Amino acid sequence: MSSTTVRPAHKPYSPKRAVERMRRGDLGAWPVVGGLIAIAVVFGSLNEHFLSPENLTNLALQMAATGTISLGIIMVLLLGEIDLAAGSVSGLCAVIMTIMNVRQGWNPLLAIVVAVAAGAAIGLVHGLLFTRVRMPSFVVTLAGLIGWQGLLLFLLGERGTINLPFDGFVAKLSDTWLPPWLAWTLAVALVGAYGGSLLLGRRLRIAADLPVGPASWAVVRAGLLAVVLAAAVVVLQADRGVPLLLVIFAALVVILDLVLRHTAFGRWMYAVGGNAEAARRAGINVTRIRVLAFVLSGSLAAFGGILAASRLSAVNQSSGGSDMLLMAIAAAVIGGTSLFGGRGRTYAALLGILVIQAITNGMLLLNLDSSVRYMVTASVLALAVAIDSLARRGSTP
Amino acid sequence: MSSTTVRPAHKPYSPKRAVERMRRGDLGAWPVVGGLIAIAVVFGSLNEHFLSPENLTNLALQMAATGTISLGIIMVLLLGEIDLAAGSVSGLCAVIMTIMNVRQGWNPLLAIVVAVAAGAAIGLVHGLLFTRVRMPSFVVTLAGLIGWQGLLLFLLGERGTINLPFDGFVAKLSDTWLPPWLAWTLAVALVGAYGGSLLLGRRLRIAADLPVGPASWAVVRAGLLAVVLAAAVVVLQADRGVPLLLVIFAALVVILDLVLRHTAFGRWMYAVGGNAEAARRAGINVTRIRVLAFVLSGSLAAFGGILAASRLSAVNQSSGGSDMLLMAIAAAVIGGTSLFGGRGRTYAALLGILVIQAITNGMLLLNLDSSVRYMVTASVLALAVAIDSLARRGSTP
Amino acid sequence: STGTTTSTTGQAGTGGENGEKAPTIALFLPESKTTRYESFDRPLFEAKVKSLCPDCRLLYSNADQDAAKQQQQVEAALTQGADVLVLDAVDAAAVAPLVNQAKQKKVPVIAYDRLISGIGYDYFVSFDNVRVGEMQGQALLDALTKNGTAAKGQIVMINGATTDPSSADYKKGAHNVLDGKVKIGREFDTPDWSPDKAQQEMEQAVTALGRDQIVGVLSANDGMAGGAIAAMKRAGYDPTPPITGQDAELAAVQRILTGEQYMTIYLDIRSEAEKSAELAVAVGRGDKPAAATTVNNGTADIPAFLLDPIAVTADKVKDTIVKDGFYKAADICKGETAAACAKAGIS
Amino acid sequence: MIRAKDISKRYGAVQALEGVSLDLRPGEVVALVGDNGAGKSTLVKAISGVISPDSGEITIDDRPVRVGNPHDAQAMGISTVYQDLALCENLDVVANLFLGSERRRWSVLGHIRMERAARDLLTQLDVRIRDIRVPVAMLSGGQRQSVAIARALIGEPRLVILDEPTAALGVEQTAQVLGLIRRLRDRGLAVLLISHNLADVRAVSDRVVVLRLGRNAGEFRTADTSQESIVAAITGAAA
Amino acid sequence: MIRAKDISKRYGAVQALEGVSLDLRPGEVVALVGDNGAGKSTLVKAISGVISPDSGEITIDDRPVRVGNPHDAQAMGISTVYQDLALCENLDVVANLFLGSERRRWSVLGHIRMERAARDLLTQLDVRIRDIRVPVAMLSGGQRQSVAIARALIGEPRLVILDEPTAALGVEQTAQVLGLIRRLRDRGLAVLLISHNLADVRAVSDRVVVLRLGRNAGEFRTADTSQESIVAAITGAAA
Ligand SMILES: Nc1ncnc2c1ncn2[C@@H]1O[C@H](COP(=O)(O)OP(=O)(O)OP(=O)(O)O)[C@@H](O)[C@H]1O
Ligand SMILES: Nc1ncnc2c1ncn2[C@@H]1O[C@H](COP(=O)(O)OP(=O)(O)OP(=O)(O)O)[C@@H](O)[C@H]1O
Ligand SMILES: [Mg+2]
Ligand SMILES: [Mg+2]
Repeated sequence: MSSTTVRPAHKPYSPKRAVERMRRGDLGAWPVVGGLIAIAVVFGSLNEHFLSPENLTNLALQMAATGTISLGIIMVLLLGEIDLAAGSVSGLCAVIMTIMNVRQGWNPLLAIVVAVAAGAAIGLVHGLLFTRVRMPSFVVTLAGLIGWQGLLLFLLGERGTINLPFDGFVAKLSDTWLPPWLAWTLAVALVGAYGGSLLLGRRLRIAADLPVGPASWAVVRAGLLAVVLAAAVVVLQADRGVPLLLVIFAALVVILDLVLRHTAFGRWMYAVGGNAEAARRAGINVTRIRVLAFVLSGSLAAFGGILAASRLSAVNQSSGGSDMLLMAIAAAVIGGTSLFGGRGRTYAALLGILVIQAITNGMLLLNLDSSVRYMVTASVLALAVAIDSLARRGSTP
Repeated sequence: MSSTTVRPAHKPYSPKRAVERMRRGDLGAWPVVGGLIAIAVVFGSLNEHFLSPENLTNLALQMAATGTISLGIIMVLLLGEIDLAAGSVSGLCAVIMTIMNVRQGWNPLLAIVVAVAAGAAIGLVHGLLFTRVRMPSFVVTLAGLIGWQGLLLFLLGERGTINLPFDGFVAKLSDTWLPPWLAWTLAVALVGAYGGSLLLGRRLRIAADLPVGPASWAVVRAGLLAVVLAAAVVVLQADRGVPLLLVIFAALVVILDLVLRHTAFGRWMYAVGGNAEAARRAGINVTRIRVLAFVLSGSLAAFGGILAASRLSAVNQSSGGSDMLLMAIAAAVIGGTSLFGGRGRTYAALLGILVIQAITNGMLLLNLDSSVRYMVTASVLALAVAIDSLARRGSTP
Repeated sequence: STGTTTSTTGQAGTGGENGEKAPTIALFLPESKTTRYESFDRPLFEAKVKSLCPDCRLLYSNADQDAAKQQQQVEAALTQGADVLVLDAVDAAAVAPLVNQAKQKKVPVIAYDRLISGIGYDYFVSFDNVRVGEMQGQALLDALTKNGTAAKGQIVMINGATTDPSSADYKKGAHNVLDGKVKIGREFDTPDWSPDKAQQEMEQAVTALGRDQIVGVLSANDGMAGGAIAAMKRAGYDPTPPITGQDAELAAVQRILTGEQYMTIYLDIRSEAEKSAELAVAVGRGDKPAAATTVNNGTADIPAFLLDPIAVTADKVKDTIVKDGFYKAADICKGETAAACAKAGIS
Repeated sequence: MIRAKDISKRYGAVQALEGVSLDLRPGEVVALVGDNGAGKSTLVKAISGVISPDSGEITIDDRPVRVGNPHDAQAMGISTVYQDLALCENLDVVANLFLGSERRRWSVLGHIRMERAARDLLTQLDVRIRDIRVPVAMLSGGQRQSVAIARALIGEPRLVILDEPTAALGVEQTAQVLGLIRRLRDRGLAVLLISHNLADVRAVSDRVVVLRLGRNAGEFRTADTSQESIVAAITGAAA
Repeated sequence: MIRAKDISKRYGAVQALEGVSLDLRPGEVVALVGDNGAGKSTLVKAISGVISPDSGEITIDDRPVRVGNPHDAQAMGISTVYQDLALCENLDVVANLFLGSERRRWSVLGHIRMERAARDLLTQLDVRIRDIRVPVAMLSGGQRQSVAIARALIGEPRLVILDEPTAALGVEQTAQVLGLIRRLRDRGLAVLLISHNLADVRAVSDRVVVLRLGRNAGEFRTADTSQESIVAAITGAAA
């Protein structure tokens, strides 16, 4: 990453701007989308099941948990910090939720709320150690990675695995499918809201005598969204329907994106990530922003862990372990979030996790030796990001 | 890490400077040394064996492999980049070495050279992907982490573990002990060289009409080194002697430190890490420096892997796996290397790995439950770094 | 778990709806870090299936010790139209929903090696994990008694990863035998079954207990035994005290012959794999073979084929591992093991 | 009236400020001059809460106040243009202008209101930036300087501090800024200007305060003093 | 003679340079002036290899040369002080001065030789830095500027480019730098000076080149031209 390239934290406002950005090589999410299409073509031609509605539905389900954790990690990466504890926290909070729900017999919703609150509290601890004691976030969360894992083992005790009943509320979360009418209503509402906000924004800008792009552009963009959403609904309906899990994850992505772009808090996140000293001099409470980012990360990790437990209908000693953390960070980075702070959007979690899970899913369908699978996964991962990097490369002066 | 604190990449030249640095809160390695002393006192009082010569000898042996990998990681961290593949590379190269030596019957030294060269080649690949294709180093080395692990499994193939003969050259590396006369000669030579260079530097500075500190200061520093070395030799002689492994690791640390501080290459490493664009404008070949750093990291990882194999007298599918990578990075960071580049010294690897291994070593002596062990490890780790951070904290304006 | 036993496992026969077509058999193994799965279970299973049913399609997945990944793999296999699932679960309980999914699709399930709990299904083929631990403990105890050191010192127990459910079984079995008979000086759970970590644990145990205090080591598998042996050799033990293992890794068999390791547990993987392959083909074709026994998994009685683990010490290598062709004598007797081989009568 | 009294600040071995005092009155432009490294920027940072001095106090209308961080300073109406600018290079011009005092309703940003206000302000200052929606990293040196100056005028400051504001500016923009300083004074604000350009200093300031090696080294009414005597105070030739 | 011919450079929507040409001769000081954002710094970066222009060529003594990166430029004897300084803030003053052209023997750094030379150079330029062994991050704005200027004089340049070198400097230091520019010219070097301070420009330059909105907008012999006509060319009032 050459230090001469600084990419804006915000979004095109007009087709003219979009073209300008293309010219200066800032292709936004397009190269990753290109990589995704390449993955789809390759795996689709190697195995006829890859693009089947059933498999795409599975893919949608497989994304949600790690994607949610990745969202939390983006919050911290935006500040130029890191959260290595997200995996352990997700496992620990899933265990807390399960113990409350199964062993103590609490209402599942209450158990979920308590578990997410526990995640937030853990994030608070990380944030305070980072800002007050000024320990590097790497070390704080590394200690968290080890320590919360210990607490998880301690809580699970001898027994190890705890099952969640299949037909319980928590397990049902990942086995609920929207009825067609609801799926279509949602899609239409989304497109309407998006198109409407574009046109309203345009109207207001004209009223304020600010430059605007052509109205047709707003229509094209809303149309694009409509096509994508309609395709997704049609494909998913061909199998079991639109999974609730996907809707939850997508809603989190959209809401957090709106928060980042349209609230003062979001603006300050980018400011602190871009230049913390400048943000401080502008009177922003940098400490609070940093602590909040860690709290968000902890809560989202907890929620992601709960989704994972729901899909597995169980928690065990390896909940939140394995390569979950690395995949969550990788998803954020592949989606275009900078590790140096100040640059990235929540859609990175969506695109990045899609790339990673599509690779994993495709490899599993191909039925290879695990040594070969590792090597191919690495190559495909590298290739997907190389496309992105090469596309950007033309741009640097 | 507040952006207002910038600490120098270089070393005190006089007691006056040392005092100035203390005043501005830049305590260098002292807080980590304080943390170490605290660890020694706590574990020492909980278990009488902790400070026994036997255990300290074990500790010395346990440090070397991960410490060497950590050294390589420091090279990359100095540039503000990361190497996640170091663990996998260490395992892979150890396997290459073992196959060459045991299965193909090559001369062990040749096998080691080939394996280190393989590590360098892998580093070259990472470096080129990072500089030429401009993929983020995080992604390149994440792909490496997965891919080289796959290659390792592939090479080990059916059999899994390969034993290295206990009395073979490679295994002997970690079972060789310096005879007392050699240990003492080495210690005296080191102190002599250090004191001599201090006094010579002082003489030359006076000749060049540059300000110098009092001569007594040079004597004090050389004396301190003499005391530390003598203590180490005495303690280690009380058990099996000074282990060759420790000498190799310490030599790597010292040599790399000299390279970083006294050659143009080292200077440029710091420059690129501090401000890559400024370095480029100064006519430095930034690409070459970056590639070299990855090559160094790969070679050191390979060598660390060989040391690990030597200690275990075997390689297997989990070589270089588990938490080796995380521990190597943590050692670098705990020792004071900045994750943002441009700041750190090779002694960080030595101090950091000492902290980490002392904790692990002490916890195992105390024989706690593994869940408790995780939690205590995390707390001690956090505490050791918190001392450092709090000591620095007073300083920021 | 009262009353739940009624959820029977009787749909086994329905797997062969498409009886004319050669069935698709899916095999799921839990990890690739220990030797056995990739180099024995899988090839042996595949070979047997091929010989019984040349047209059968085989799907194979390895979950790398990740329950969530195994879930994806099972989903992938169902997507590809598998007719039988042979499932070695990463997590005994966590796969229950997958089994449920398979049942809904009327795909029969054979639990392989590890018991699946929380739901009823068709068959279970395995060794008894608790029994493995008991055999390790018993072998160690016998060796100590023979050496006359059982009462004189302490032993060190090196258990597997806490995150691996089977390691709790091994631990339980070993404790069943050892508790009260010998003093356990130190007991460690080893993250990731890592030999490196086992080595460090052993070093610390030696330091903490004293060199001559340790009379035996119970290591849960061969990899960790290797680490413990390296630690003891470096600490000056000659010969090393009796140390147990499991998996019959080639390196461990060689150590057993040269006397560095006392025993290993040889799971006759060949019979396990081949039995499962036969069963899978039969079930895939719509048959419903009768099982010798049943095992209660807390939810239902599962028809089961249970195989006995075999404890292998130096004198038994010839009659078990070599005789079964698990390793060729030539592979074992390379280099410095040659002499030891001759002594044990292996050629 | 804002008064800094006996401010001292030490950086390691360097005593950057040693008992420096400064009075700032509404409706008056004070110029702070001195050699490189004299401590001018350090004094500014102490007044605006960026650093905390080792000793000394700041009073507003004779009541001592705590300026622990920049937020406090802003709350008291102190608005500063720093010599090292302190912009967030990843944000665009509008975002930088309103950073920390965003126009918002129920914490939702008023993008359009802010862009409108930004355009008006920049036009008023005669700043020409071809596209105010690009990140600040892409602006020229003078354009960034202009953005930083404009930043200081957002909100309702009672004291505006400008640390070498015209260093990178073109002829016209410099004239604009000098005009602006006069207008601020006429609106009754206190202005503290740091500059090495004595011509500019003489053109707009009412009073000149000289720092030398971290200490007060003289104070003059601009109207009554020759350039030579100021230079003498700066270089220490007067002593 | 170094000549930049028909240089164009576009940043996204902004055409920073459009067919700009510039001649630089040994023993002559050329001043490059223009409004903020006129493209001065961009032209400088193109000549010193920091950016590669979209079109145009650079010739030295009428032979076209490739200046692909700053290293090439240095090899040709082009030495530049950038407006955005480009110092490594984590390194000390001595390290920054010699960065990229370290004094070394068998690649071992000559710490003492470099420190000696650095002290001499800084004294000669009248730069006062109390401790040249602290990281550059701890220096005042003017001190950093001085270090950057001193950097450009290390080695044996044939062309020295100074992008607003005196912007942050004190009275004396400014005089020193202007004196230095004259001495460089007298030693037969080509000097390119960018400045908004027309008084300085008139004091040292032989020729003035004006840029406006990325294009050449006039060239004057300093001695024959009034300040007003230069200002007119800058603002476009002449057209
Ligand atoms: N990296 C960049 N990316 C995009 N646009 C840039 C970049 N650098 C400069 N520009 C644009 O190019 C134009 C010329 O900039 P340049 O820095 O050359 O101006 P200048 O003449 O040096 O101005 P000043 O006197 O303010 O320093 C400006 O409009 C600026 O916004
Ligand atoms: N963060 C810091 N750490 C250490 N020393 C510092 C720091 N900031 C400033 N100094 C030192 O304090 C002294 C005063 O610096 P200051 O920036 O106040 O000078 P100034 O008067 O603004 O100079 P200029 O006109 O060059 O901007 C200088 O000697 C400088 O080296
Ligand atoms: Mg200043
Ligand atoms: Mg410029």
